[in-house]
Amino acid sequence: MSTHEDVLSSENLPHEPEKATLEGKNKFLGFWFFLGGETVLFASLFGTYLALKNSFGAAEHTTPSQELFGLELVFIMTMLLLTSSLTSVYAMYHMKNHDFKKMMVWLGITVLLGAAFLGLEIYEFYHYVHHYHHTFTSSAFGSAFYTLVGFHGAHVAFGLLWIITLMIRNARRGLNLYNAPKFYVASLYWHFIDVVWVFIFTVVYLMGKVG
Amino acid sequence: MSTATVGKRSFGAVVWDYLTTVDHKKIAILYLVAGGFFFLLGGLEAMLIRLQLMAPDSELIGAQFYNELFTMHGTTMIFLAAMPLLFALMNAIMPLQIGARDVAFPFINALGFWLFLFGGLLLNCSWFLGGAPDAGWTAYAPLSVISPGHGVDFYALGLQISGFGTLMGGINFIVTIITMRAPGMTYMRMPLFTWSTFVASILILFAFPALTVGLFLLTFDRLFGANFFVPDMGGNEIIWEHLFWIFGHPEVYILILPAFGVFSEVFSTFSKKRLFGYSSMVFATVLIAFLGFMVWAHHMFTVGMGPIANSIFAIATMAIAVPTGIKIFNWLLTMWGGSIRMTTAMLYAVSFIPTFTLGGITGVMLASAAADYQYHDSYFVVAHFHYVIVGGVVFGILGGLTYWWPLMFGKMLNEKLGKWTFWLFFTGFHLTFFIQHFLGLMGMPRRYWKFLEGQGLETGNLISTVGAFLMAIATFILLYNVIITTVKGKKSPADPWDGRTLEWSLPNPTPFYNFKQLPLVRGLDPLWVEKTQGNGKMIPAEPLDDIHMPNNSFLPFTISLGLFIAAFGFMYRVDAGFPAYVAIGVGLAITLGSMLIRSVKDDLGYHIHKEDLEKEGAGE
Amino acid sequence: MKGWMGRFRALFLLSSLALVLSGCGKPYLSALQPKGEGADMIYDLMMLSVIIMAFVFLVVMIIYTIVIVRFRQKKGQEDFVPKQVEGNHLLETVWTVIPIILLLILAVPTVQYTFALADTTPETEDGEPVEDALWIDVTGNQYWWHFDYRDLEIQTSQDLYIPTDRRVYIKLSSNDVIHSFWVPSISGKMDTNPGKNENEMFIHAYEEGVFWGHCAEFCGPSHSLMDFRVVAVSPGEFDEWVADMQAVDPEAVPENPVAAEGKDLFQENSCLACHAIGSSPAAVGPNVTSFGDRSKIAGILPYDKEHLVSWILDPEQHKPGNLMTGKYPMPSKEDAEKIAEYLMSLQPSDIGPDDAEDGEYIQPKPKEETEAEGDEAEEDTNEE
Amino acid sequence: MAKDTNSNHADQYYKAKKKEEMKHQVITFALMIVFTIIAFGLVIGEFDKLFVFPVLLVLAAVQVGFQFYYFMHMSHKGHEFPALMIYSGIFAAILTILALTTITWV
Ligand code: HEA
Ligand code: HEA
Ligand code: HEC
Ligand code: CUA
Ligand SMILES: [Cu+2]
Repeated sequence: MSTHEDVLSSENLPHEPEKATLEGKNKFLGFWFFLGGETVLFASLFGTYLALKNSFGAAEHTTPSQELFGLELVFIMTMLLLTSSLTSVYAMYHMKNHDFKKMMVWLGITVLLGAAFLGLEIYEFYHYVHHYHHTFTSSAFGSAFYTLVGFHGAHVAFGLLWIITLMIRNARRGLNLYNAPKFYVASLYWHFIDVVWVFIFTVVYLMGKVG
Repeated sequence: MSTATVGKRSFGAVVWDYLTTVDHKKIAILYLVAGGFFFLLGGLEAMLIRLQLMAPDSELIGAQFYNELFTMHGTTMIFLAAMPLLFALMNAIMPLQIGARDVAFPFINALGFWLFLFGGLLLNCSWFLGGAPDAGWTAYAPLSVISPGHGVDFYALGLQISGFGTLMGGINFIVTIITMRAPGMTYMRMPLFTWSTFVASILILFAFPALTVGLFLLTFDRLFGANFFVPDMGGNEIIWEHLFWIFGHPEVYILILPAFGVFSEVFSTFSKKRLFGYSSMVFATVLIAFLGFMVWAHHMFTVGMGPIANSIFAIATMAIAVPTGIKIFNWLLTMWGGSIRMTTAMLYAVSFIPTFTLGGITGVMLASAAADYQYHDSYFVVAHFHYVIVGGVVFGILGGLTYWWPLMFGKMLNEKLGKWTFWLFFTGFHLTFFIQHFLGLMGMPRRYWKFLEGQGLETGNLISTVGAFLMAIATFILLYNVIITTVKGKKSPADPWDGRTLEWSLPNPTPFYNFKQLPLVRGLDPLWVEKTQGNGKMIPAEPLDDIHMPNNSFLPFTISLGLFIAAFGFMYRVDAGFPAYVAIGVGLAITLGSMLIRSVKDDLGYHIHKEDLEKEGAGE
Repeated sequence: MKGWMGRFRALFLLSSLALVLSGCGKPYLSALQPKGEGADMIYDLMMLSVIIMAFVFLVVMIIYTIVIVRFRQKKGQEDFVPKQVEGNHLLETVWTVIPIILLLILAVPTVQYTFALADTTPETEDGEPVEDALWIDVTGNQYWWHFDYRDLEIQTSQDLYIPTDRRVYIKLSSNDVIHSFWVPSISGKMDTNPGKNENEMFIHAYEEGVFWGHCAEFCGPSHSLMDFRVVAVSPGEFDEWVADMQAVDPEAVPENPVAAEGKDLFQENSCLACHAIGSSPAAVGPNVTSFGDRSKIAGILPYDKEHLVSWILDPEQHKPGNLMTGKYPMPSKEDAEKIAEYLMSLQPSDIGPDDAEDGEYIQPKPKEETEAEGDEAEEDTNEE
Repeated sequence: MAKDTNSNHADQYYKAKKKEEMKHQVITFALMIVFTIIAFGLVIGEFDKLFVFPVLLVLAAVQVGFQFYYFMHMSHKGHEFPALMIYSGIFAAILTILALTTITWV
C-alpha cells in the first residue's frame, strides 16, 4: 500500500488518475449522484417555467416570449457554451495523458468561453429589463424566466470560480492523484451545465419563440 | 495519535473535539443529541396543542400562537427530530454493518450535520423574533406568501439550510455503501438496515431538490417580490403544492424505510432467526421507494385535479400496500418458529406491527380518492399519519436506540425502566390517536384552533389529550433512564444481545478506526455465520497495516454558521437596511471563505501506524 | 347511484362495525350519517374499504397472536437455536397476490365514484341536459362564505339555501387564500382556489335540514371559525325563498323606528361599504340581505342580539384576524344595538332555518313540463 | 496502486484508445453543432408548431445523450451507478414536468 504523501507526487500516474484512489472514486461517484439530484432540481424549475410561461395576470408589462426573445444572441451563447464543453473534453483528454500543461491551457480556454457566455447572458437580462420592462417582479412569467435562466447562470458562475480556483491552486505543482479527481469532477460539472443549457435554449428560447 | 488521547481530557477539549469531529460515530452522537432536543421541543409543542384541544371553545392559547405551534410541531418533528434521529442511527451503525472504517466523505458528513443544526436553530429563532411560521408544515401558498412578519421566512430559509445538510448526508451514505463495503459484503449480504439507509438516501437525493426549488420560489415571492404564487400577477399557487408533495411524499418513506430497517434487525436478532424472505424484503424496499415517487398527488385529491388524475394517483397509491404487506408478513414469519426474547427493543418492534398495519390500512382508505373527499384535512388524516409516524418511525427510533445503545455508548439502558417507557408510551399513543379517526369522520377538520361546543367532539378530544400526557410521562422516564444509566451504568459486554450482524463483532468501546483489520464476510448475518460455523470471531480479510484516517476540521461549522448569519441578513434586508446587508456580506464571506480554505488547503488525513495498532491489540 | 354497491352494502350493513360507526357524531355534521348523495356514495365506499381493511387487520392479528403466544423463548431453552429459514415461495406469492386482489376490489368502485362525483354536467337520468339547473358560485373569503345564485340574482352569505329535490351545482373559487368547502353530512370537500383554478362539484341533500359546513383547508387564524350552514328546504319552500329574495328592496325602511335608525347608522358607520343588502355583487364582507334569518352570527356565534352587538363592537374577540376589525368607525354601544335591531329585522323571506327543520315537505308549484329528475329524487327521499 | 503496468505495450494501447475516443468526441461535437443549427433553423423558418416542437425536443434529447455518453463518458465501464442515477433523475424529472404542465391547470 502506498503512503499517503504519494498522492501529491506527479510521477507514475495511472491511466485514470481521477479514479485511482478510493477518495477519487468516491468523489467521482458522489458527484454523479449529485448531478442526479440536480436533474430533479432543474426539472422542477423547468416545470414551473412551463406552467407560468404565458402567465401575466394583471401585470403592467406583458411582452410575450415570442416578441421578447432574440435568437441571434442565444445562438452565439449556445455556440460558446457548446464549444466550451468540447474544450473541457480536451482538457480531460490531456489529463488522462498526464499532460498537465495542455490540460491547463484547455481549461483556460474553457473558462474564457464560459465567461463570455456569462457576459452575454448578463447583457441579455439587462436588455430585457431596459427595453421591455421584463423584470423579475413584473409578472409570474418574469419571475419564472429569471429564476430558471438565472439558476443556470449562477451555476456557470460557480463553475467558473471553481475551475479558476483549481487552476490557481495547482498551477505550480502539476497533476497528481489528489487533484486529478477534482479536475475531473469540475469538468463533469461543466458538461452538466451544458446539458441544462441545451434544454434551456430548446424549451425556453426556441419553443418560446414559436409560441 | 491513538491511545495517548484516551486519558481524561478537559471539558473544552471535548467540546472542541465534537465541534471539529469527522468521525461518523461522534457525528451520530451529535445527531442524537440535537435530534433528541428537537424531539422534546416538538413534543412540548404537541402537548400545548393537546392542552388547547382538551376542552371545547378553549381560550387557553391564542389562535395565532396555536397556528405557530402546530406548524412548528410538524416541521420540527419531521425535519429536525425524526430525520436527524434516523441519521444518528445510520451514522452510528451503517458503516459498522458493512465493515467500513469510515464513511466516504467524512468532511461532508460533518458539514451535513452542522447545516442541519444551524438550519434548525434558525427556524427556532423565530419564536423569539416576532413569531414562528404559521402556515402549516405544508406552507401552502398563497397563505404562506401573505403571512405577515418573518415567520415563514424562517421556515423557508431554515429548511433550505438544513435541507442542504440532509442532501449531503444522503449522498455520503450512498457512496459509502457502494464503495466502502468490506471484502465479501456483497449487496445481497447487506443487512436490511443498511439497505434501507441506501434506499432512503436515494430518495433523499431525488426528493429534496424539489423542496429546494419550492423553498426558493417561496423565498423569492416573500423577500424579493417574485410572483410565482400570486394569482393576480399570473402566478399559480398549485405549483407549490406539487413541488411540496413531490418532495413530501417520498419524505414519509425516507422516514419509514430506515425504521423498517431497524425492525428487520431487531426481529431477526431477538427471534434468533435469519430474516425470512431476505431478498423479497430488499425488493419490497426498492419497490416502495420507486412507487413512492409516483403518488404524491394523493395529498391533493381535493385540489381539483380532475377525476382522471385522481384515479391514477389513487391506484398508484394503493399499489404501495403490496410491497409493504410483503414486509409485514415477512416479519411475522421471521418470528414464526423463532425463540422470541421480549426485550425492550423487541417490544417496540412487536408493537409496531399492529400499530403500523392500522396506520397503513387507513392510508389505503385515504388513497381511495372519492372517499378522501371526506377524510382529507380532517382528524382522520391526523390519526393516519401519527399511526404510521409514531407507530412506525418513533417506535423504530426508540427501539433502534435501545438496541444499539450499548454499541454507541458502551452501556445498556435499564430494561425495567425501558419497559415502563414502552408501556406508557404505547398506551398513551393509542389513547391519543385512535379516537382521532372518529373525530375526523364526525366532522372535525384538522388545524382547528378550537372546536365548538355541542358538536359531539368533546369526549374524544379529552381522551386524546389524556393519552398525550401518558406519552409525556413515558418520555420523562426515558430521559431519566438515559441519565441514570449514563451516570451509574456498568460497562456492557461487547455483544449483549447475541447479535448476528457485523457491528456486534466490534469490541466495546468501538475503536475510532472501527476495524483494526477489515473483516471477511462469508454470508448474510456475518457474525452469526462465524458463531455457527467458525469460532465466533470475524476472520480478517487483510494483514494488519497502517490505517488511513481523515483530519478533524472546524470548517463544516463555519460554513454553516456563515449561512446562518447570511439568512438573517436576507430576511431583514427590507426592515433593517444597512446592518442586514452587512450580515449578508459577512455571512457569505465566512461561508465562501471557508469553502475556499477547504479547496485550497490539502487535507490528506493521517495514518495510524501498524506498530501502534499492535500495541493497542496487546492491551485489549 | 345504487348499483351493485347498494346490494353489497345491504349485506354488510348488519355488520356490527358499520352500526357502531354510524352511531357516531351529530347527524347534521357527521360523515358517518350521510344525508346527501355525495356523502352517501362515499359512505358506501368507506364501508367497503373498512370491511376490506378489517379483514386484512384480522389476518395479520391472527398470525401475530399465534406468533407472540407460541414462539416465546421458554425457560431453560435459552440455548435453543431455531431453524434458520430462508423463505418460502408459495407463502410469498400468496401474500402478494391476495392484497392485489383486495386492492382491485377497492380500486374499481373508487374510480367509478371518483368519476361519478366529478360529474358536473347537469343531466337527467336519460342523459338529457337540464336547462334550468341551479348553479351557485361559491366564494371563500377569510373567514366567511359567499354564495351567488347564478341567473337568479340572489346573493347570500354564510347560509346556503338549497332545495332537496335535485342536485345543486356549485362553482368554487376564492378571493384570497385556499379554503375548502366541506359539508360532511351532504358531500365530500373541494378546495376553493384563488386565481384561475376554479372547481366545480354538486351537492344534493336528500333530506330537509340545517347541515353544518366547515372550512377544511387551513386559511389563517380563524380557520377553525369559518363555519357555514347549508339550509336544505323542500322544493316548494325553496321556490318561495327565491321569489322573496328576488323581491327584496334594499332601500326599504323598517317599520320599527329603532331599526330604522339602525339603518341610517349602518350607512353612517360605513358598514355598507363592505356589507351589501340586496343582490349587489360587491362582496368585501358578508351580504346581509337576509341577516334576520341567519342561524348563526359570523358563522359561529349564537344568533341573538347580545352576541350581535358584541360582534359589532369587537369582532376581533370572536374571530381573530378577521378582515372587519378596525376598518370602520366604532359605533357606541347604543348605536350598535340599533344597528343590531336593524340587521335582525332583515327578514325578506318567511322561509328560514326553521322551515328546514320542521319536517314539512312542500311540493314545488307544478310547471308545464314535469321534470323526470325531480320525481326520481323524490323517490329517493321517501326511501330514506 | 500507482505501480500500474508501465509496459509500453499497454501504454500504447491506452493512447490509441484515447485517440479513438477523442475522434468520437469531435464527431459528437460536430453533430451537436449541426443539431443546434437545425434547431434554430426550424424556428427561424417558422414551420408548423406541431412539427417543430417534437423535433426540437428530440434534437435536444439526442444532444444531451451525446453529452452524457461521449463527453461525460457514461458509455465507459464503471458508470453503471452514474447511469442508474441519471436515469432515475430523469424519471423523476419527467414526472415533475409532466405534473406541472398538465395537472396544475385544473
Ligand atoms: C412515515 C410516514 C408515512 C407512511 C409510511 C405513510 C404510508 C401511507 N400513506 Fe400516508 N401520510 C403521512 C405519512 C405516512 N404515510 C403523512 C405525514 C400524511 C399527512 C401530511 C399532511 O397533510 O400534513 C399522510 C397523508 C396521506 C394521504 C393524504 C390524506 C389527505 O390529506 O387527504 C394519503 C392518501 O392516499 C396517504 C396514504 C398512505 C398510504 C396508502 C400509505 C402506505 O404506504 C401504507 C402501506 C401499509 C399498509 C397497507 C399496511 C400493511 C400491509 C398489509 C398488511 C398488506 C395488505 C393490505 C391491504 C390489501 C390493504 N397518506
Ligand atoms: C415525526 C413526526 C411527528 C411526531 C413524532 C408527532 C408526535 C405527536 N403529535 Fe403530531 N404532527 C406531525 C408530526 C408528528 N407528530 C405533523 C407533520 C403534523 C401536521 C402539522 C400541520 O398540520 O402542519 C402534526 C399534527 C399534530 C396534531 C394536529 C394539530 C392540528 O391539526 O391542529 C396533533 C393533535 O393532537 C398532534 C399531536 C401529537 C402528539 C400528541 C404527539 C406525541 O407523540 C408527542 C410525544 C412526545 C412527547 C410527549 C414529548 C413530551 C416532552 C416533554 C413534555 C418534555 C419537554 C421538556 C423539556 C424540553 C425538557 N400532532
Ligand atoms: C372592511 C369591510 C367591513 C366593514 C367596514 C364592516 N364589516 Fe362587517 N364584516 C366584514 C367581514 C370581512 C366580515 C366577515 C368576518 C368573518 O366572518 O371573518 C364581516 C361580518 C359581519 C357580520 C356577520 C355577518 C354574518 O353574515 O354572519 C356582521 C353582522 C357585520 N359584519 C356587521 C357590520 C357592521 C354593523 C359594520 C359597521 C359598523 C360592519 N360590519 C363594517 C367586513 C366589514
Ligand atoms: Cu377558510 Cu380555512
Ligand atoms: Cu403521501
